[in-house]
Amino acid sequence: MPAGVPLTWFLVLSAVLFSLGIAGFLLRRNIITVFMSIELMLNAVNLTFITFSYQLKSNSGHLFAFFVMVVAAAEAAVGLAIILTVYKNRGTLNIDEVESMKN
Amino acid sequence: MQNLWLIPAFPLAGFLINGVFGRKLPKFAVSFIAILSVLLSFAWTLKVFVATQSFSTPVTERYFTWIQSGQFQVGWDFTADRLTAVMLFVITGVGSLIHIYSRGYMAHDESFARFFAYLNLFMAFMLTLVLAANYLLLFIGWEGVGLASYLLVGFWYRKKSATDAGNKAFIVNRIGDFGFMLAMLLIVINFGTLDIATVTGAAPGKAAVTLTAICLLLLVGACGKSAQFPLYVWLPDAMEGPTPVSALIHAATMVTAGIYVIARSSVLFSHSATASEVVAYVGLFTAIFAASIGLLQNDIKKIFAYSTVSQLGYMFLGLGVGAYSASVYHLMTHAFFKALLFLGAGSVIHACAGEQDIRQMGGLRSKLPITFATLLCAGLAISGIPPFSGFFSKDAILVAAYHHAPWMFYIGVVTAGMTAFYVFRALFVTFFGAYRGQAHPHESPLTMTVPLIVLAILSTVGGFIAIPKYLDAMFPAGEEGHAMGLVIVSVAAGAIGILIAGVMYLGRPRKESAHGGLYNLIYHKYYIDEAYNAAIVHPLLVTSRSVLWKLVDNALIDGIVDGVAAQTRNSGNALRKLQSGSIRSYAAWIVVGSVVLVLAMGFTGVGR
Amino acid sequence: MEFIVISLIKAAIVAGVLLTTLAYLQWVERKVIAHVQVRMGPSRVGPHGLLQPLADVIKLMTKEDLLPPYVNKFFYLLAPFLAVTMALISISVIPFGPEITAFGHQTWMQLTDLNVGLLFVLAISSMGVYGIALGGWASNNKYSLLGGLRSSAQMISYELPLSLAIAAPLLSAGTLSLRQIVDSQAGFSFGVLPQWSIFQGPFPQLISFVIFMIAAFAETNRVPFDLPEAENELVAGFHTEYSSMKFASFFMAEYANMITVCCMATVLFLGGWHPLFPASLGSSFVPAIVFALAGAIALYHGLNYARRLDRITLPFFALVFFGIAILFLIPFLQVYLIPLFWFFAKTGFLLFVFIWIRATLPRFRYDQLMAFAWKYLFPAALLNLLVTGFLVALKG
Amino acid sequence: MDLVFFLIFAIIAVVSAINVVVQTHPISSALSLIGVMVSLAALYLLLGADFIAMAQIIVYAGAIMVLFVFTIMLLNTGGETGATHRTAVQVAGIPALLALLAALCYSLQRFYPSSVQAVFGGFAQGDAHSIGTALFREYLLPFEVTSILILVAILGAIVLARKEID
Repeated sequence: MPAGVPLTWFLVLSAVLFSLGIAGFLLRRNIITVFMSIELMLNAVNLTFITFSYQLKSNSGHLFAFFVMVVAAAEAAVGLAIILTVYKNRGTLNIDEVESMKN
Repeated sequence: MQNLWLIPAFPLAGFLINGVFGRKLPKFAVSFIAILSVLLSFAWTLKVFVATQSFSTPVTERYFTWIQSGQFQVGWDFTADRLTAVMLFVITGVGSLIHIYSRGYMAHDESFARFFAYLNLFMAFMLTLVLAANYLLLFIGWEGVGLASYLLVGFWYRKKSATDAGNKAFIVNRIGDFGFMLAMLLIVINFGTLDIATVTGAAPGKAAVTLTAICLLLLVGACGKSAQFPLYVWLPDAMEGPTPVSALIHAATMVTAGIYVIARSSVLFSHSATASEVVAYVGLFTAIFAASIGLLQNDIKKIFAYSTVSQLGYMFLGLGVGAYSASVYHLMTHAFFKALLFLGAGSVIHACAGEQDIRQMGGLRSKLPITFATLLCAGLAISGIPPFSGFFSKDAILVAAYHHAPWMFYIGVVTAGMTAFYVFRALFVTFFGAYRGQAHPHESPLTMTVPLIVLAILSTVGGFIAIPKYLDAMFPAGEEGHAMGLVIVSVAAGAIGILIAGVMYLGRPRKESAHGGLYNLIYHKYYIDEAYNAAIVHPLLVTSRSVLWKLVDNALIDGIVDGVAAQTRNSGNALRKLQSGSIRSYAAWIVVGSVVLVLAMGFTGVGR
Repeated sequence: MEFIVISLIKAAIVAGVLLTTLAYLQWVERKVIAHVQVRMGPSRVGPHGLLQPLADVIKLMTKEDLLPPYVNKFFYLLAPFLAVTMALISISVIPFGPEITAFGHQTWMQLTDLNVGLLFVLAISSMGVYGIALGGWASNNKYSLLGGLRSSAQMISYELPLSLAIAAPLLSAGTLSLRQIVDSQAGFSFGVLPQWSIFQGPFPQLISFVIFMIAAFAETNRVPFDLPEAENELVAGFHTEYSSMKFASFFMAEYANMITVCCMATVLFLGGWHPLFPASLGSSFVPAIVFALAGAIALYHGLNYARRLDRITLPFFALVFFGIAILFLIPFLQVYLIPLFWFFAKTGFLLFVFIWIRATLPRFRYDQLMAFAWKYLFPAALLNLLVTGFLVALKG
Repeated sequence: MDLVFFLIFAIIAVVSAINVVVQTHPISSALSLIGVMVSLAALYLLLGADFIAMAQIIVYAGAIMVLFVFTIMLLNTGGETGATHRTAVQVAGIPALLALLAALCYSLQRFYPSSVQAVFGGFAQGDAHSIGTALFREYLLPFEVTSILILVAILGAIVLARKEID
């Protein structure tokens, strides 16, 4: 038997990436970076889908990962358009300065 | 796979196209799409008919599961057997003709596209209704045609009477629908399914009381849709809609939905003698009752409307005495000649610039020769004069009634006489004598006269389509055999009716001066509408105002709502400090929440 | 172990051939364009300028490696590296020929066959944008930035029709493995017409081949779509600030991309290594005849020389060509060489088309370029895909 | 062999992910994120997800991230300036994050003990054919819904990018 990789390691890797995504989301001020942190989290989730697919011997997880990608693409298109608009109107990408929700 | 779904799908597509783009499209495109969609439905019906050797075996197609709840399951299933075939041909055939007719009749209306969109919507729902393989899907169609009827009755929505009539039709039908829903609930409770084939298969083993209850509730529903006493009141008012609508919906197709449902559930009814008896009584009473009202009406469409109610009563009589195939037979011939009557009336109204009162017409025979000739065919057909189509079907019902109980036959014959009288009264007053109105009558365009001619031919020879024989496989054959004596009696009644009408109206128009008590009673339609107002509507209004509005709504419900709102406001005031407006703090709270959740799941093992 | 050794040998051969081709492709381009324009082209360094590429390489390597101030150093250096890497990687899944037996080992004339090989090529080519975009951005120069942005927009836009054009032949092939795609195009209908995608039923992929080639021009930033380096608007576009080997890397990347897309077109549409007509009609003699003819022409010009040097060089080339022609006649070598000949003949022809068009057509305007992609190319590709899919479904 | 492969790419992924978070310039973050994505694609290959691995590169690295890079270059706002002020959220957030990571790892250890080992070729249903079959049979409706989502997203993006909001 060749030296395989325990599936738990993949899951732990995914957890680490996910947490890093959260950290980026919480710590960063640039809206684009915050957005990228979300993408990082989505990637982490995809990894778990693929891993469980391997464990369950079914390719449903692949399809879910596929759908996540598609949704992420749609999200990026709209999100970046919003960011462009925000920058056009506010002249800043700092998330702390874009705070119209407060008032 | 016969792809039955295509049949309602064509008109639905037409509805979507005309409903969405109709305003932008030119008129000829709108009518072309609408007419084509119905013709395609007709063609597909024909194709399926041929492909299945005239439905020698029922075709059932299951498309997808619609509702799934435990053991209970409702699918989007269509089924077609011989009964469906008759209905499909009537609906798509007569429907196509009326669509073509409407192209001419509505040519100058500003809401041309809306009209055709509604008509197509109606067709789609009606076809769904007859194709449905379970009661719930049938109910969808049932409600859908109700909606389409409402929209079309109130089509000229600027006219208050039209919208009122639409509302009335809708509300009265609610009572019937309520009965239908209760019937469905009872079926689900007792049979565990709504699939019609399964239900009819399991019916013989059930208690008679249950079946009677289900049948009576179905009857309530059928009474509403098919305008039987006491729920018939909406149909005469529904004549406020455009005339093609009256012909299509309120004469040929939708109002026969009640007959269709009972015929479809014939197994249930045949196992419940009580329910069948009630159906017969309701039908018989409605027939003579409506016919008597029709005697003295002056609005040409109202006359035919009461005649429709009366003829539907005949069909109910047939159903009640167990002559299902005769009923369906009459349904078909009635669709031909009644659609023709209405379309003819429409042609007359069109010619007289919107006038509907027969007293303002007269002498139109020479000006509208085609309309007159075709209407004459229809009149003879409805009066049961051989060899016109009505003779065969009405006779079949009356003979069956005689075998059931002779007195029913005699009442039916009297009704037939009255029918012949009032129809010919309308025809004589309209077409003979001198013209009394102000307009300049003219014959209608070709798109209107051609459907008239086709329908006239159908009304004349339609009786030779051997529907009872075709349906024999579906319904247990009743006692058949044309008793020659009975036939002569009923034909004589029709002839006498025509004769009296001729004597009374063919000469000089009589001044109707003598107004006796009975005359007044009938003229005011037995004061039924007024009675309903006093007995039901008024008390309802008063109770709503005093008890429901002031007490329940203002004090109780508003109190609770205001209290909840106040409490929400108070707690919101406390909680709003959390809403800092900083996205980041929200995100942090989400993280905290998910940590708690994951910890909880981890320790309890829920996520396992 | 054996697998690794064979792979290494194959990689070395492919890399050697590829890099040489890269260098000489530029010489060919200069020569062809020169002849189109009735000039001589490079002719000073070596006979017929054959050593020109070598001279160029030496020049580029010995030039001063300039690092402009104000650039973002890391990304500035990363960009050419990325560009050339991504351009070279995709050659690894291109199949050049059938399975052969060499020195007792069975192997394919292909570095590796992935079951998603085609997607791999697409993936790698989509990564190629970064090199150009980053280079343009990191140079901290507005012309470079504009060039970089233009190129990324252009490459993203043209990737769609490109992918759609690729998808159509895939429908009839039914696989993503490039090797199997070539296999599916073997054979001849009516005994003569090759079953290449552009000729194959149920729907010959002629339209998608044309779309593929047009999109390929845009993807490789070649004339008439060389907007990112439109010199009269943007100086030199995204590589304005690059010099010496870093500039050469971008240059190499462009030519490597050209070779890759031509190989892809050959594999997808022109039947890979399969000959134009069956061997029964003598297709295996075509290479020998072609080279013999080339030798004869060289010999003729050598005997009727225009310049004095030709007296020596052209007969020498004629000898070489004759030698190659004889090689193609040796049955033992034919197994290896004939498929390779057909593959390179097709790829070479497509490369020639690239150069030919560069010498012929003017450049598009930027809005025309975008409108062309979205308004014409994309719908056409979509329609072609729909029709193909419908016909394939109808047939299957 | 497989283990080494995993370790290499896992380390690249983690380092790149950390880089995403700590880099101040968005373009560095973006390129690091591409690194994460590419190494994840490699790991997908190990898990037998050939098609998804390629889709990951084409869709994520080749399309979505190009869009990001494009936007960053277009706006060209430069790096993030130093922390303005530390909010309580940041103070509370990091420990909560570590707690989340710990809880996740704990749950994983508890519920998914490493009974299955991933090796190359251990899973064969990840090729384009199987994915396509599943996509157009079992998952047809989600697929169609997603396509509508994309259409809506395209419209939304165009409207947002076009409209001049004052």
